[in-house]
Amino acid sequence: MAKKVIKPVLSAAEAVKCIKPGMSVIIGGFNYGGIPYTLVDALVESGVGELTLIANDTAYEDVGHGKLVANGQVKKVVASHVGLNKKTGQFYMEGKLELELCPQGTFVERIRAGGFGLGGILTPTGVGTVVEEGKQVLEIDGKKYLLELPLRANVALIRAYQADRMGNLTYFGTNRNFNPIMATAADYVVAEVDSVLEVGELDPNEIVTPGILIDALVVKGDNYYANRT
Amino acid sequence: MAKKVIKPVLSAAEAVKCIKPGMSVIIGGFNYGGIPYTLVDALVESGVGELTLIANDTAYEDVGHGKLVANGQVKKVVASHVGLNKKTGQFYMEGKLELELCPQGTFVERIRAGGFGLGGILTPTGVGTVVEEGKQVLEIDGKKYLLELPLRANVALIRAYQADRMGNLTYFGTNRNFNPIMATAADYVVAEVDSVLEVGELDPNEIVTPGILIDALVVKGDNYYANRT
Amino acid sequence: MPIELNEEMVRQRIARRIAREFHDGDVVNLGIGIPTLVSDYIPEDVRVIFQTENGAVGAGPAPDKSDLRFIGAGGRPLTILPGGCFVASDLSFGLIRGGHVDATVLGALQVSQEGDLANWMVPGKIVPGMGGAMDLVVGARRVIIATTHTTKKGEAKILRKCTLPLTAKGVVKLIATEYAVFSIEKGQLKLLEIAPETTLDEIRAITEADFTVADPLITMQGTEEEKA
Amino acid sequence: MPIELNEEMVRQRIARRIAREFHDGDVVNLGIGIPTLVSDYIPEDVRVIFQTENGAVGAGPAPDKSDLRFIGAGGRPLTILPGGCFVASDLSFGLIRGGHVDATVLGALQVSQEGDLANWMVPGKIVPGMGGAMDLVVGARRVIIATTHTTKKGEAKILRKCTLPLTAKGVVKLIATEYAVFSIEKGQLKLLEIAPETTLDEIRAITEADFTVADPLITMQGTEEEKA
Repeated sequence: MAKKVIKPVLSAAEAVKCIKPGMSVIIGGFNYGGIPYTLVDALVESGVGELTLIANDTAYEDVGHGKLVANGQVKKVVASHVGLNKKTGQFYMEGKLELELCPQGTFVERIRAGGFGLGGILTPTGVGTVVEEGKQVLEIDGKKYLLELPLRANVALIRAYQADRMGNLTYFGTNRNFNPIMATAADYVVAEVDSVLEVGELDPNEIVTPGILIDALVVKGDNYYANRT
Repeated sequence: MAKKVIKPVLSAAEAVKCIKPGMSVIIGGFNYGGIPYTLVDALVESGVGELTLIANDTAYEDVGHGKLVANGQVKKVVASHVGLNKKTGQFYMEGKLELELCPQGTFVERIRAGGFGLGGILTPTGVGTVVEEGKQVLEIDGKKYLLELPLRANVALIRAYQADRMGNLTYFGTNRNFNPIMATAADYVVAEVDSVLEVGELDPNEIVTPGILIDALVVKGDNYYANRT
Repeated sequence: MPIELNEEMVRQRIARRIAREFHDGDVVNLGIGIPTLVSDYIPEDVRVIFQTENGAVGAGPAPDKSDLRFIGAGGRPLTILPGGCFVASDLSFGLIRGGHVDATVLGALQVSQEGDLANWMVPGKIVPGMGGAMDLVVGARRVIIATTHTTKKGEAKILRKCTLPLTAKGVVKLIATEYAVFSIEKGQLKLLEIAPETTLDEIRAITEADFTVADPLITMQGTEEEKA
Repeated sequence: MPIELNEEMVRQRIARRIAREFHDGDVVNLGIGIPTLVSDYIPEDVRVIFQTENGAVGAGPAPDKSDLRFIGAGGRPLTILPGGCFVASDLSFGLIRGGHVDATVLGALQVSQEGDLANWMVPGKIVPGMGGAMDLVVGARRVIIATTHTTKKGEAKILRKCTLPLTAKGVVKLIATEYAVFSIEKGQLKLLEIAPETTLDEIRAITEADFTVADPLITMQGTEEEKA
């Protein structure tokens, strides 16, 4: 199904209705930066559970998607770092949460492979460490590489700066991080933005994410972190 | 060796002196668009030969790097399409030129792998065709992929739009094409640009290629195509 | 054999027929040759976003004044429509390979009844290179072939098996020629429509491939329509 | 055992010593902890470009007024210097993995005499995750370790073999502690410098690894310098 040319501008509560129990959700952000706070809060509010969360980190237990973990809505986390959210480690140790850790450069390449139609990538990162366990090791020109496989999700929640009504996106500061890559790797993609402009108001040379990847737009809300990022 | 913080702004003739006989050179562009015409003309003028040319196509025999082929300076071409330059096909048929053809999406991923430190990528493109010959085929979740290996070069000649003195680059229109990726995949990278601005004049959110990848800048010259692209 | 048609009419007819295949919002990549003409016939109520391999998303018609900083994959000048953008080649092919392009329309040298496509080289002749074709046919959600029904010498192009080097295996979903429209589903070629000036027997005579016939078999759509 | 030093002095000394390692134009990524302090001591005639995994190239000191749209990998606010830019995570790690970062400075739990590094987990404790560390040590041209010479319990951290899970094998090129500086070349650990308040015998007592001693063995550089 083709996506809509003119994207609906939804409330956060409406937008996250596409996320059903048991789905996988990929969420942008790195530490405090570039998290779609308004969308994540709506997802916390919805109480939808049994989610697989794919995100660089699990933030803090009372911040962003860290709340999804703390709230017991997540059954599995795929991330590169979870140390700042005490609940992630606690639930994992208690056997309540499945945890898949990836080196951060591998994490972003796996998502890109998922969005770009690649079957995997070979990286030298993790060779000779526990990351190697259970993975195919290929030797190219005498150097060892791990075969890392694609990651995709049912839904992506990302954070951008400006959008136009066709869903074209720009990014601001270090909020950019994983968001542009994550926009490629889910069946349904919602972008939270500072503002929505008319079609043609963004310079086509400055657009980072083409609108053809986006399903819906949400304007950032009034919560503490949404206002600061 | 670290690159210079403030990049030298050179004449095209000076800039291409880094290219010695037998070297590999990666050159930006797609058909007429985004070729560093001034740099390429200087390389033609220099007469340096035995080059391996890595470029999407070989342009036309009297246009851009197509002239390098026509002029007999190239011993091997790695490209996705060479049909518009009669000399490429002719020299190949006569045994004077080695030719390695890649599907275009594979071509850009191989260069990116070379620039991004990946050992290779798995692509479904080319499975069941002659492109598969001599390559490792891996099956992931029941689907076949070809393992495609990285491409790098000694020198990259790329075309951008604006630069600042630290080598940060923006791109314009369809001139962008392979240029940003090629900037990552050579030991020495020269960018031909419309203009060179002072440090701080480019918006850090709009820079596409970080200056840390660039060695030298050349302002586009006055030839027919350089003026039109 | 069906009556021969004027070459320009053939090209326009095929393009016109294929232009009916799209849905509002479809992202479409057009190859060179007949496929390029498809954009002239998109119905007014259908908004199609044209993507080009070299990095335009939202490409529009050729400008009044050519500017080589805005070209298509074939080198022809284009405009970028409001809401369009430019992407680098890695993202362009990420869009293509990643299933973000709804359809691609390409020419063919040969198509097999199982959807194999040969459209990039003829051994013994100069090798042009596959360009982006192999990625497009593997990645686009729907591969539509725009081709004359036979070669200029009258040889069949829709075959049991391709004899030329393949672009990809089992990828073609729809074939439109000047005389007929075929679908390929689950490795099975089916004749859906035939042109008004031909018959089923004539189609069989110029089609080497085995195919089933849709019931009802209808007249080719849009053959005599005005340019949109 | 060498005399114990004030903890803050230890941190500043290690940072000050490592800050002398860079060349004009070097692109450097600093880990959290002691490595973060290195940026305070870069000599005035050396321009270092600081890169952060989360996408800042050309990061500067913390701003007067914090804005979470400009943060470092540890979450701390930063400024972007003139000529800096922001990149997405795939390019950020392309820069790191692709050899475009001249050096990374990281902390360590353990380092082996062959350059193996363990700095991301302790089995049985909460697992924080490796973040970008595994990519940094594999990709940066030079891996510099900033660490106290021993654990708080006095256990050696510079070992024959690491006992903790590795971050990578054979990657460390330089180790700076409060008491000593070691290089690792071709799998061989060498003591280059020792701090003024210690002796070679004392260094041997707190270093489990085998090492050779540079001739001449010099006094640790920059230990008592003023903050640049």
